[in-house]
Amino acid sequence: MNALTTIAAIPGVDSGDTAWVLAATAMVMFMTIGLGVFYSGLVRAKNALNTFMMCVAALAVVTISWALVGYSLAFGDGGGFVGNFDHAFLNGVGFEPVEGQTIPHIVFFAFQGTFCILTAALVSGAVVERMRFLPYLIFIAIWSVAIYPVMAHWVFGGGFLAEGGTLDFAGGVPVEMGSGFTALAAALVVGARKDYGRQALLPHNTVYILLGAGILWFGWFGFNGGSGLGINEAGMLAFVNTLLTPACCLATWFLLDYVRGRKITAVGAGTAIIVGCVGITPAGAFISPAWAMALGVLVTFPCYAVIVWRPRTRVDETLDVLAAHGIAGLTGILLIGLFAQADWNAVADGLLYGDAALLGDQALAALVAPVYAFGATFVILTAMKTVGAVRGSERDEAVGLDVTDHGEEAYVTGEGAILIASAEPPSERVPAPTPGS
Amino acid sequence: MNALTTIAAIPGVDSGDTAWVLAATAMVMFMTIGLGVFYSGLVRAKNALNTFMMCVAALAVVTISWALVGYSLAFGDGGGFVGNFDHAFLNGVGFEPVEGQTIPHIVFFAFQGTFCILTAALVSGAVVERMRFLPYLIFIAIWSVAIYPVMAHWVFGGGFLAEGGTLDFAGGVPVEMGSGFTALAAALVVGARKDYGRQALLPHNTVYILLGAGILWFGWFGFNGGSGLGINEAGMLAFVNTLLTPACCLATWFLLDYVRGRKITAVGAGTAIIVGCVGITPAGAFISPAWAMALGVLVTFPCYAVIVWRPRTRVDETLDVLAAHGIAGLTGILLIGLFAQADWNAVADGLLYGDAALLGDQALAALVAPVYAFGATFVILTAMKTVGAVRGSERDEAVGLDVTDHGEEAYVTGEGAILIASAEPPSERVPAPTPGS
Amino acid sequence: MNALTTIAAIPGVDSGDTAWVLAATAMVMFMTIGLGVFYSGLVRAKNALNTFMMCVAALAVVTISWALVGYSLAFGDGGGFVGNFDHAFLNGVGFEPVEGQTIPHIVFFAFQGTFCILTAALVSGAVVERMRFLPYLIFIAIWSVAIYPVMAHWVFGGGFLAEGGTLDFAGGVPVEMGSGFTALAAALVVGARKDYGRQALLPHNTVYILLGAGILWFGWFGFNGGSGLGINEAGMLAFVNTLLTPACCLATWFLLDYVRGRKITAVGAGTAIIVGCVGITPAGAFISPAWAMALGVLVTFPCYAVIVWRPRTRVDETLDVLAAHGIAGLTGILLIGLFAQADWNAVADGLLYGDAALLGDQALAALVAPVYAFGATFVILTAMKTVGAVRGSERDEAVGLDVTDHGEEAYVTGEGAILIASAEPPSERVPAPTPGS
Amino acid sequence: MKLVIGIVRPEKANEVLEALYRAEVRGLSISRVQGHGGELERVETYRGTTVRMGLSEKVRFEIAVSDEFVDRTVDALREGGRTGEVGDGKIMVLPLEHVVRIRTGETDHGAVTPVGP
Amino acid sequence: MKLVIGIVRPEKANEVLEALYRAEVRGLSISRVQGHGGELERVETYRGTTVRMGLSEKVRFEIAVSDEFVDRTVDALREGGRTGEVGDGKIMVLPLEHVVRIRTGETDHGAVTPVGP
Amino acid sequence: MKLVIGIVRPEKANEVLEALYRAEVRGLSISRVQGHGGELERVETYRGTTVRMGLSEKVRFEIAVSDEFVDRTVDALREGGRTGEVGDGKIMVLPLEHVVRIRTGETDHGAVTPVGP
Ligand SMILES: Nc1ncnc2c1ncn2[C@@H]1O[C@H](COP(=O)(O)OP(=O)(O)O)[C@@H](O)[C@H]1O
Ligand SMILES: Nc1ncnc2c1ncn2[C@@H]1O[C@H](COP(=O)(O)OP(=O)(O)O)[C@@H](O)[C@H]1O
Ligand SMILES: Nc1ncnc2c1ncn2[C@@H]1O[C@H](COP(=O)(O)OP(=O)(O)O)[C@@H](O)[C@H]1O
Repeated sequence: MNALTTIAAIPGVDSGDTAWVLAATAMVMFMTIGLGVFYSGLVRAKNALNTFMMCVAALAVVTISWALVGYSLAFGDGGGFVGNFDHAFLNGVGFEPVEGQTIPHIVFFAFQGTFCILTAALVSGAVVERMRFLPYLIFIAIWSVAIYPVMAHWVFGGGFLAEGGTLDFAGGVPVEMGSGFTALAAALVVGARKDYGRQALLPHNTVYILLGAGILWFGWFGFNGGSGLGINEAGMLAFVNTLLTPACCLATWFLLDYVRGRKITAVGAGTAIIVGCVGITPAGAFISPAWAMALGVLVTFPCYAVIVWRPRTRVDETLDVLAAHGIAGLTGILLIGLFAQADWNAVADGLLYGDAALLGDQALAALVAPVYAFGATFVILTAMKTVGAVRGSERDEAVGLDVTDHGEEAYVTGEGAILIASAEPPSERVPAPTPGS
Repeated sequence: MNALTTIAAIPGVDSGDTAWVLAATAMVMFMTIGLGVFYSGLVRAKNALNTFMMCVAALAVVTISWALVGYSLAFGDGGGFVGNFDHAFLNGVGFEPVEGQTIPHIVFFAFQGTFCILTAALVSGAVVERMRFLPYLIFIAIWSVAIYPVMAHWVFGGGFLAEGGTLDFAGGVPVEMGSGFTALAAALVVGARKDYGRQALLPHNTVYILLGAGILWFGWFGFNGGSGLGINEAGMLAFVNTLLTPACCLATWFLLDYVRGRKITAVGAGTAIIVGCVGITPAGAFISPAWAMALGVLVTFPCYAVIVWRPRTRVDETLDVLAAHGIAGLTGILLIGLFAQADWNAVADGLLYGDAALLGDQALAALVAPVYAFGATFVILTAMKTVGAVRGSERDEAVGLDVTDHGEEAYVTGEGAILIASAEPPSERVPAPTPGS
Repeated sequence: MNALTTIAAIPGVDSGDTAWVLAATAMVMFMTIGLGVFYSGLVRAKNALNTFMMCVAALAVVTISWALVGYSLAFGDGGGFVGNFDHAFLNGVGFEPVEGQTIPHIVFFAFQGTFCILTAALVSGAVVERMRFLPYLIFIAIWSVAIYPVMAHWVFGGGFLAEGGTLDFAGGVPVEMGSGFTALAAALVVGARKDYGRQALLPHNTVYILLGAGILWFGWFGFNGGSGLGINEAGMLAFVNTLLTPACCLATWFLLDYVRGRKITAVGAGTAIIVGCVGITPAGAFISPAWAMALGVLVTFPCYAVIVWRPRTRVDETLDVLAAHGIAGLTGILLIGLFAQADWNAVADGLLYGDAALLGDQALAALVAPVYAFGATFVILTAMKTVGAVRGSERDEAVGLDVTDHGEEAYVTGEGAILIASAEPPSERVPAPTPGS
Repeated sequence: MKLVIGIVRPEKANEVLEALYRAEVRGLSISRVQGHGGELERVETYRGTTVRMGLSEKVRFEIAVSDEFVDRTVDALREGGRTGEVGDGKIMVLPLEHVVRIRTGETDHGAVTPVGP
Repeated sequence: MKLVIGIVRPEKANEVLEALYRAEVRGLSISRVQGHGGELERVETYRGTTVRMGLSEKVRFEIAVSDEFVDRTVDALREGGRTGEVGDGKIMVLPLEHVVRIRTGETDHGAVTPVGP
Repeated sequence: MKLVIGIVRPEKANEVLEALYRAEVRGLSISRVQGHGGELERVETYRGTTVRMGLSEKVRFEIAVSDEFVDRTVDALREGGRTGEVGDGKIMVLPLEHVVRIRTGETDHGAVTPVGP
């Protein structure tokens, strides 16, 4: 660092709380990269880059839209439905903490931004291997303004769900149900890949899948653990539960895999890690470690069922975002209504601890979130479709989107590659004719 | 985060100390993923998934066993040999810090849990490419209850070694010697791969090896640096030494490689990173940075020797866990007896600083740890063998465990894959006959 | 941890500040691994290991040279040009914080060391696929003593640039311009690859490129965000800008790619992430988030231009370190002179805020840094060349440096590999003759 | 006997396989190749380097058949591999003197599965 | 001269190579292929998608030999490649009109290593 | 017609391709193979395991041509592939009975691009 800069502490800021939220922010940002690795392992080699790029693109597009208006729409005061434009263009986002927080406002802005980025990237799983890159960019730009901030406002920004008493710690509503049901709508509007259901379309690199899932789990400790915005009971509990729930989900998935086919699959394990992390996302700070382990077991069944059943349908929701995020998030949101324990969360009890009301609040969220995410996405994409093509031609799909949309291949050997522009113009050698054309 | 949650600080908890231990916990958890990448690069492509899955499985199985009894056996008070069941099922593990600590008890539980997970995963290196996945799951379940917690209790839980004055900062006894000598026993009981010693069984992806080793080194800063449980002299010293020792080990390994074959190998470099990190694990907080660098040089020789010699024996300890962890950990434990410096650790001096007693305490640990790890593992696995097969058939080995145990391949092209269950039943096309069978 | 160690806080140390700098240090160390992944994806498969090893080697060699003299030359007091030897051999580097800091001195030493390591590794990009490994080791050893510490002293160690008022927050001078212009000189002295300009030499794994770039971005939050050495306005601002600038750079790069060839490339995206992070490195703590976004847009143009133009020249600066680091760093340094805003940095205003002087100070840095890095490197490498060969033969290049310098291949199938030394001497089988030789 | 070599589009490989199964051609080997023919070449860009890619991915079938099977094998390759667009590939028929089944040592007709009459 | 093509199990490839060395067959090329024959097919599952894998990994040897070497080459392939289980593979012998050694331009017998008498 | 098979060094593949284009040979398929011949073997070490690598990377060209094109094809392979060092590779010429163009069904001469006179 430069001797000239000041290292004075910031009034109202706790250095320990902030230290953790900074690490957490970087970790959540890293999740989007991990997701790229995870997703690109799940597709065929000829689409590996395009798939990864859909995650990288979210880092570009959504960061910008978040800074311009997204953050303000989510966290600006305002009605129960959506925030306002007070913080648009980062207006008034400085070092002074937000009322009731102990971290710089600007850090809070960044931390929340990484959530919106990740969620947008998650959606791409529904449309990989066929949606063109440009329409995708436009879609997530709109989506990150019209959908995520609204749903985030409901639970994080003092919107009607938070007011109503719905508990959602780290984003069961905007992140998980938001991405899952957006994915379903996107898959329906964009349509299935040409060979879907006729040919086997298999993951090209399962090691990437496990590495990517591992990076995601690592980052999720920041995602859930950082959502307490510091070192406090809520954050600590969510952090530890982020270790326990996915472990139990993994073990249960192993069991179901074994029962189903006498084989415990690696792709299944990668999926189970995600499902477990998603399941605990809304509930992390509200339920005891013991219940978190139970939740890990319970959340597995509906997700596993949907994952096995979905490919038998005509819905090519390619990477099963609905199952892994939508259903898992919904289950997590509902189970809070049963397992929440005031002894642990100092906020509310669930049905098992004698308070039935909470379950109602949770059910409301489990109802409105899917409806809004699905409906709004359906409208946006249908509108886009009427304007222009959102997917490539059959030929593009056959060739692979890496070549058609990015002019690259993931794995190049170099044979048959002739330099066009080079240091010494290749004039000295006769340029290869392109016969028959 | 949800407005409803409280962000009050926790009494007795230092936010800065906890912030660092949280990051460290996530980093150690990430090491198990890094190990999966490292190990799967070291095996043949047809076992890449099975090998990675053995690490992922530890995250599932050991987390659960740790929560149920492991933690309590390691850290519950009780005799010098093993803890008790006071904390079984997370009983009494809450937010209030343990006596003398400044981090929430529940965070301490999670941090220590990631150590047990990683150690179990390390063991798999001895039996990859042949041990069936199910027996492996059973083995690490037993091992993570019967062996790791006991050895952890000895040095971390107030057991007889700690009482006796043995110094082991971050796990030379339970983690490094524990995994290394368990690995040796496992290799002997499970037996060699069918082609071991007859054919060359080579790593299939050396880039994975370097990436995995890099992730491990990254995580080791949390592993060693976090073992001070906060921002204190011990932790800071261990953190910095975790940079210095592996660097010196790498340089020495380069030299030995060059002397041996005029070539500095990448697999060797990946190994050197591990060896260096392991060597400093027990000693990190007890020796000066200068001695840490010397330790980096010294630890290289025995490990290098074992790595070169072992494949010439009939012992197929496949990924050399003994050399990289057992021997390196043992060397580190002993060198504390020489290099420990009260000026730096405020605890004890080693032989070079005038106190011979310490070396004796260290030697004791270097004796009992291998004996217990080896012996107990030998008994457990031999028992399992009498009950049922722990390894696959020769044919399974030839085909590769990815297919036989997981029903998947790491790298699939998709040619020749016929959908069995799909959206449109393939009835329209004649199903392929399986001729000759 | 071991019960025997003390967990007392260290006088003058803030636990929160230190917690963040520890995480940041580990993250910056991890960047060197990420760089290895990034670089090895950018080369041909037959050089993938050698390229990765050049980064790993920096972790070995530079850590040692930094501990011995580098740190002291950079941060020891002394003239305006270079430090002194007061801290050589870690002399006087203990737990007590440096005057005006709140983190242990030893942690400051490690944090700064990771910068020097990374910078040395960056340089390798200029000479991959042809420079021999041994001369490379010697070169970075010299370079990390003669060049980096000097330039670091100028801006971080109280050298003449810092005194003169030049602003460089996280290393635009020593890291970015230092590596970039060193790379140019290295490329010129070492010379082009034999087929450069005649054949297409393409990246062998673009997924590695995106993963590596992602790890680099993740680490850069520690690199820039940690350069405040704690939780303070400078660090927080730099942290958040490290999210905003690369995002805007990515978006701009997408645009330029699209305009140029109707295709948005993944290799371009990976490059844009680096360029954006580099651009904000010097400026992070001095300009507002809004200007940081503008900087992200502006820095793209010169770097994009150089990347497109360089391969048309005879200069085989293979991985474009000059464009991605030298030019981007230089641009960032200069733009501080325009955008700096005392309201945000409490230090100085730039031209747009009424102070023209700063721009002059920045221009000075933009002049001396390239000259010194280029000149000194040119001298060192030219000298080395006169002593002995720094690059392999044409045949070595054709075979690939993985085999010639490391005796390994990145991706081995095992066919045709005959064990030489093995458990059962292969005597039982007739050793294969080496015909024709 | 003949050795039939067929070079087809990767995305058609599975259809060719099924066509061959239907034609009761049971033994075959395939491999990935890259081919050049009348297809349009692709332009790809990697940073500053722009290249013309003259080769496209194909799958190569290699099938040893007894004479009576030649026609139906060729037909199966044609049906299964055809899209009508440039780049569909080629079929080659080569004379084959002997075939040996490694497992049993059976030769010629006995070795080509399924055995000709 | 003949072109001998042998398709064997990957795990047998090294034994075949050694058998060929012993038979003093010095020049050869190998490649990875996937084959279908009498082997049992594998079932694999990726999330909800279950597939039948009709192909198994094999290694393909391609060896140009002068006539006197044909038999010992075929024998070497058989010895080295045999396990007795279904899936051992096939050997094919094709007529070969010319062989040229690129380095020297030598043709035919001169080109096939080792040169026949 | 003939089937010309050429095995060359990977680093020479592009030069061979250009030589073939110049010779107006328009249709071909290539694949990666590993070869053993007179080349020196490499020794590689992976931790404690030291191995002799008897195979080196090569690229295999497969070109179906009408008789008039055989010579220029062989020549192109020789020019393009030659370095003069051991390991340059081999060219083989095999008789080819039929060629079919999958897209059109054209056979033989009509199928080999470019069509012979
Ligand atoms: N003469 C040839 N020898 C070997 N392979 C060929 C030959 N001609 C074409 N091929 C293969 O067939 C593929 C398609 O051939 P092409 O001529 O482009 O299509 P079409 O047969 O539809 O005109 C090429 O990519 C190449 O792999
Ligand atoms: N007619 C054929 N043409 C080309 N390759 C064949 C043929 N028949 C078998 N093969 C190859 O040989 C392998 C083993 O053949 P298979 O018939 O299953 O074994 P076996 O010869 O023991 O009955 C197959 O996987 C395939 O690669
Ligand atoms: N008899 C053969 N059959 C098939 N391929 C061969 C044969 N001889 C050589 N090759 C291929 O040619 C390559 C070079 O052959 P080699 O004899 O080493 O070179 P040279 O022809 O210069 O003596 C080998 O690696 C192998 O791939």
